Amino acid sequence: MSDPILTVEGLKAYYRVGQFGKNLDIRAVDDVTMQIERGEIYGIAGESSSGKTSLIKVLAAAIRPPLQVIDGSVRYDFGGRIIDPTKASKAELAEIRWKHLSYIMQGSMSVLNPVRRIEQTFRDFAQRPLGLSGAAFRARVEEHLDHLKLPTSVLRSYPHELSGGMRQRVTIGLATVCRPEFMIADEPTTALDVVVQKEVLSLLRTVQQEMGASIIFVTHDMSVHANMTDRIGIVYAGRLVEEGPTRTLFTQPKHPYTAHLVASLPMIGDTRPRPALEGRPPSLADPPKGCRFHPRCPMATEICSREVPPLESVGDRHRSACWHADEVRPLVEPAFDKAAGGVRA
Amino acid sequence: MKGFTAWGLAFGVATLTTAATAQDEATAPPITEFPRNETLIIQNPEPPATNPPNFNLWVAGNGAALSNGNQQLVADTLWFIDPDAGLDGAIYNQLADEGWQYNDDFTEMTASLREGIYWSDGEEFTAEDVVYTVETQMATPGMTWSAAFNENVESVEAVDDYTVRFTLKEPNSRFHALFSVRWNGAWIMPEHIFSEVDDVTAFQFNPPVGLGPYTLHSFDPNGSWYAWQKREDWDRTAMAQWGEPGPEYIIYRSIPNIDNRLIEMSNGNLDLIHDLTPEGTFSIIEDRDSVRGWFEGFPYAHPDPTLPMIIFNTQNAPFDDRRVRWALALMLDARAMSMASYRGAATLSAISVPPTGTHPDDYHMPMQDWLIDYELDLGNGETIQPYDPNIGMQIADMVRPQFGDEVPTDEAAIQRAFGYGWWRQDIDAATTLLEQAGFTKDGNTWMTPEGEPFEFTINTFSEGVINRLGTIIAQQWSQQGIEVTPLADPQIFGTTLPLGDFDVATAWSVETWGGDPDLSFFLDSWHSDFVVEPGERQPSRNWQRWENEELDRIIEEIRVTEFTDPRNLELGQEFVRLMVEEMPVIPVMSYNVFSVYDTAYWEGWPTAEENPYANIVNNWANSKYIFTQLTPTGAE
Amino acid sequence: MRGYFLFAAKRFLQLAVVVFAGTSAAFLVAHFSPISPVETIIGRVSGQSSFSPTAVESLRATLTELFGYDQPLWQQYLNFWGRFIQGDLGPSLIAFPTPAMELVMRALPWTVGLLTVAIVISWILGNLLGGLAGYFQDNRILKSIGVVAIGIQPIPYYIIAFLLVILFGYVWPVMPISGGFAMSVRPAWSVDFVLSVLWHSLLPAFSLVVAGIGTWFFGMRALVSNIVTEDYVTYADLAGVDRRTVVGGYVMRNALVPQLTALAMALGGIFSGTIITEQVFNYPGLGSLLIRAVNGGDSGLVLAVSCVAVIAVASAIFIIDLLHPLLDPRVRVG
Amino acid sequence: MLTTFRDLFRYNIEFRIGIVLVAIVTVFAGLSWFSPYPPEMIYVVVPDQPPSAEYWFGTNSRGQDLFWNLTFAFRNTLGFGLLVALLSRIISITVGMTAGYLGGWTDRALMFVNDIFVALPIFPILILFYFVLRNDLDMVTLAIIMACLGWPFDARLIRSVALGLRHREFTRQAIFAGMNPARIMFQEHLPFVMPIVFSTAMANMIWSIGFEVTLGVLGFTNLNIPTIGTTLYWANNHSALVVGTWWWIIIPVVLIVIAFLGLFLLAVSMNEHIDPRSRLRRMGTGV
Repeated sequence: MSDPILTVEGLKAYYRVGQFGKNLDIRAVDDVTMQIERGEIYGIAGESSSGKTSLIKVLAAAIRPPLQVIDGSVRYDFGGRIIDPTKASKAELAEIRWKHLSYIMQGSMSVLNPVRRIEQTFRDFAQRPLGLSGAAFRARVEEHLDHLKLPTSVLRSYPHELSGGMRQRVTIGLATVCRPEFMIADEPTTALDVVVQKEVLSLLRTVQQEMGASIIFVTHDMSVHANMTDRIGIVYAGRLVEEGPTRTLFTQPKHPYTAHLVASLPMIGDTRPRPALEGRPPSLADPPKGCRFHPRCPMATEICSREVPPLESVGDRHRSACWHADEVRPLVEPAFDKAAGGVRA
Repeated sequence: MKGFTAWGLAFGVATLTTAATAQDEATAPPITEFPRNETLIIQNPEPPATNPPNFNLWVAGNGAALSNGNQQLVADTLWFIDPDAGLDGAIYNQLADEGWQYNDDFTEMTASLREGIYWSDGEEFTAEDVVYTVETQMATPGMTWSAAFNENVESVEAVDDYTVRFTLKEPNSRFHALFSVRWNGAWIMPEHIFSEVDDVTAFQFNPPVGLGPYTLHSFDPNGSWYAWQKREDWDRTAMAQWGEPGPEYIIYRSIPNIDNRLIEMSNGNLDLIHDLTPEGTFSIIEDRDSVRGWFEGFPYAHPDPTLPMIIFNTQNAPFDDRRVRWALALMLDARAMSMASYRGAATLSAISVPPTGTHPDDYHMPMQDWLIDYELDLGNGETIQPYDPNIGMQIADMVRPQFGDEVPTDEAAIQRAFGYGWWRQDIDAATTLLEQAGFTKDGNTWMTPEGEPFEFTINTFSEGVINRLGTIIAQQWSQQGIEVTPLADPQIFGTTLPLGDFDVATAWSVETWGGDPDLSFFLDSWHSDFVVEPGERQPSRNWQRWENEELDRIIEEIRVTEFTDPRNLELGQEFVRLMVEEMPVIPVMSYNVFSVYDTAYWEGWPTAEENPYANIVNNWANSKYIFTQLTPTGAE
Repeated sequence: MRGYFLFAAKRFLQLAVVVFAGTSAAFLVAHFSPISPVETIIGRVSGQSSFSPTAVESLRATLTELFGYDQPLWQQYLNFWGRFIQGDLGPSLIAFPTPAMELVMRALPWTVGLLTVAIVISWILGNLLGGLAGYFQDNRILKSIGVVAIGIQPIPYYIIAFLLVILFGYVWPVMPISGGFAMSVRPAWSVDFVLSVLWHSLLPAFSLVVAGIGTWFFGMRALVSNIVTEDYVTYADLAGVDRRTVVGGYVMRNALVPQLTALAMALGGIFSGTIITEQVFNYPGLGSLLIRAVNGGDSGLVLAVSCVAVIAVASAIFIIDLLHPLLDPRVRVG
Repeated sequence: MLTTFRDLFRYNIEFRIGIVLVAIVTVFAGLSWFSPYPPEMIYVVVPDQPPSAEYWFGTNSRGQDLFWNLTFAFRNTLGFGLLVALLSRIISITVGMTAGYLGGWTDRALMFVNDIFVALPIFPILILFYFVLRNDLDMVTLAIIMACLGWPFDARLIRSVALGLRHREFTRQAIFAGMNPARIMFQEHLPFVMPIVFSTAMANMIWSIGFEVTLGVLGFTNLNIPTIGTTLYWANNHSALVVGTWWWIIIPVVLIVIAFLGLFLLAVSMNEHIDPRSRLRRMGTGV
């Protein structure tokens, strides 16, 4: 843990909704602490509305009402330039955006302005951070696309003229053209079919390795995590419940929720019935006391409903927030082989 | 900023488009100022001309404006008969230098023309122009006076340059009426212009060449204003005998919106308004000190020699029944009609002659006693005396709380202003008459002799005082158990009345000279010879389609009585008595026009009290005499 | 390009059908008018003097033949189209025998000019303000503009126009309240004339703008407040794209597409407003002509104005439709 | 639908204001049944009286008590608006849902017709009808004509909603269950379409009443029937604003603005309910 590019400490970000005199807090991010290393792909996993989107909104400095940062700090270190997106001025943020910090968004269908040619979008996004004039800029973009093995003809296209996969690759090109040190990828492949998904992921991985950038990679798809990430943080009901190297988490989960997530991965040839997780994720407006997972947890005991378990080290770079971390066992036979690189479907 | 640039750009482009398309009328110099102290501005009651560059007023219905100054300032003819007192009597010799001359049996009329009169292009006016005017229209159907000339004229000849002789087909003591202007008349055509034209009906006559003291200066290609300039040789026109016209420029503007007329006059942009609502008149006279109407005080308006009335289509049952017509008349409350239509500013008339000009002296006053004593036979042995001579007084009392000193108190003045009297509302007598006619009452509903509910529609104007009159009449009849619906009918004179496509209407079929007791102007057309079958087009003006032997006798006698013969007045009074007896129309009041003028820039206007020398209702061609009397006040 | 031609061809077909249906409907409705044009003309021609019955009869026969009223309805309808295609809609009755079309064409530029100015201004201004109000939802000035617009929107147009006349013609008489240009200038390609036309169109145009701007303001505000939640806007914001670019190139630009469609759909309605404008401001144009035609019982002219209105509105919509692909690249292919 | 109204009433201030405003004019119109004067009678009271304790809204130059006269005017005008809205709803629902549900050729044909109607300039056509019918153009006839011209906008909106419903799961189930299209449309889909029907109905009322006022002001309706349009016509005919009987114009205008504002707010709040995105946003800005 020598040189983290991002350090998050005790971050609390709530949706504060005031209507008809009542104040309602939706605790989307509740006391999250984490660090991300340079050159690392850090996965964030969790069900929908677990708060993972809110977390990355804060990290991407896209905090808009009613989302508010209540407590804690976020600290980027871009080669000695320290910035906290929750406190920085607009001008400061504008300085780092795209140059140091870029973003790949969910939903390739709708992230590109439908009435602008791709080239224009590149200009809007990247010309200022790159500080290049027209021709030089154009050359740089074409070179970059070439590098990504994308045809430069896409520059003259409108988004609707491109296929979904091409659009997402263009988005990756867009996010990487400035060679940022940090990227946030929010469900970048969710809407794509499997074959395209694989191509896009490998493209992303290639670019990342070349640039040595860090990525926060958010998806609910554990198989993608298995393929992409170095480390994973599991988010449940607004809290980070377990964090560790990808392989460790898949083979030796130390949180019952993680164990369930891993077990939910379908595997070829495996016809055993899967132990289903009962119940629904809790309301973030009124989360359960104690461990937020306890109403659904098969291992819950009395303490779980009373006290919040701390996120404590349970191994090498491996932390878990469970009163019974020692007792957690994988629910299925670990069958993780990252080297094989295959996506199980 | 982007928005503003685009705004400006769009504005510019659109304007240029407009300008470019309007450009085809481009002729005159780009800018003319009309100095206020040399310019008289008049409202023309016509809507903006449909066919603005057309000045050919010998072709009817061609969309040319008429009262835009063309017929007041440019056109001229032999005689004028004024609806009011006139500058020196009501009859003017205009292009003729003396009165009309008939032979003994009224088969020839000779007119002696004024010498030294010139057209505005410098050509001299001669008998040839008159002959051309008559012969051209006789030879070209569809011109305004084609039919009239064809019916009357056997031949016309220029005896010499200044004498014209007409040979008539039949004896007619009123042939001169065609060349005597009341509102308009048969205008003389410039022979030297029209004889050069292939198709006189399609000829636009732009610019017009006239005999009046003004010529066309410029006009709006959209037809909403016409500016006229005084001729340098104004003294070579027939108007010169009354002196030099005051204004260098006269502008006629069409302002359809009444509120805009008021605003323009308040802002000093209008000297004479042709017509307003009663309310508008009260308001502007109160607001602007220099503005007044024909009467200084209440009722302000000028009574035109036109008689708004209830017209029955006497070819339709049950309006062919004199008892029904009288019953309907007795159901009406004259006070309510006056208040509802004119806010009390009506001049009522129970008889078929408008209470205007010289008529009150000739008819209303002398016949007052006869009317008071008149007995109506109800048919069941009872008689009533329906005439109420005090109604004018009662209305004066009704409006006094609002207008105070503006309302006259002297009885004679009240009779002049509010009328000499009208029929007393008498529901009992009306009931008796209707029952005599076979009607029955079922609850509060009158049933016809056929057992149907008695209901009908009353066609009325689509706006203004006559509309209000129709509405209140319908309401009064409805209150008595006859379901009457008022119908606002813009085509009332165009098709409804001529085609007889109505049961009852509020309009008029009586129009007189105003300044002369002679009634032939309208009465001749009431002869039964002209009455057509139902559904066919009735020629003007017997819209009631009423036939009566006694009426025919009166008309025939007038035809062979000289215009100035006192016998005419006796015949007129006989006609009045016949109309009261038969009630084919219910006369209501004179057509009071709320003309107002502003004395801020011009003075010398006619007034009802001291100097009623001309009609201020300015679409009348007769209003031209006013311009010779005006002098600038010096205000700018 | 082929896609565009196909698109344009389809639109043109639609234009043709609209014109056909609209004018046919107008013809049929006008045909059932109880006011006979023949009798109207006879009334006008004979109104000023007495006409002998025989003269009336011969005039009636001539006119009946001229209008083809002795023929069956379908024949009249075919004749109508025959003449219509040549731009002839028969004589007007209130300016007999001037062709109705000539009167219409004289009035048309004024209406088109006034409407174009008013529509362009209110559309641009309304969309600009509405767009800003939708984007900067907490801006006080824009919020109060919204409140004012809500208050003005429901006032009947006639009242707005009339209040302007009272205000600027009476209370504070600084503006001309009637006519298309001043009496002191003549129609020509001169600065004076153009300025005079502008000056006289200001108040009528302003009344149309005041009345029309609310629709665009509210429409745009609603659209923008939805578009700002679109991914591409969020994404551009995240990328630190320049604010003005986001507002202009991302938010407004995308909202313009439906607003342009809305403009096309609103044209027919806007045309109605101008009739009252011309009445109140005594402004030349189709509206005044239509009113005069109705009051004059001129069925020929009413029909001509209706047909030209149908054509003008449909053509304007057609032109806007042709612009559509320029604003929205997605339409180009389809 | 009812719960929609309840929710709206509870949580949406615009909806509440709208309801109150519309209620005010409705009650006002309802008072016409208690009027001491028949509406068409003129010269029943002293004319030109300003508002006072005796005449709340003053009297007009035709000698009518403006308060009672306006109750009739509002009854007729609102009734007219409702009738147009009702009739045009029938057409727009039928066309919109048929096009949306059946899709394909039917959809294209219907939308083609729809676009023709959109492109027609309504006002000259209405004037043409007046020109032909004159006094026979009573409120019901006018309402029918307006309804025939006033449906296409809304049919398009309804179609777009119906188009979305076609792909929903329950539609497929209904088809498998053998329901016929008409039943699916009117039993299964109609409830989803109702909010937009309601919202467009409000907008349609504003539209049709606006036309009524315009026609009336020009005198192109039956002038014997008191409506807002004819009220303004008569006021104009008596130069009301210029001669100082301002209440004859101002009061009906204020009332019609209240009515329009009410309808407008109802339509807007209903729209918001339909489009949850703007609702979320509203929650956000409510902080």
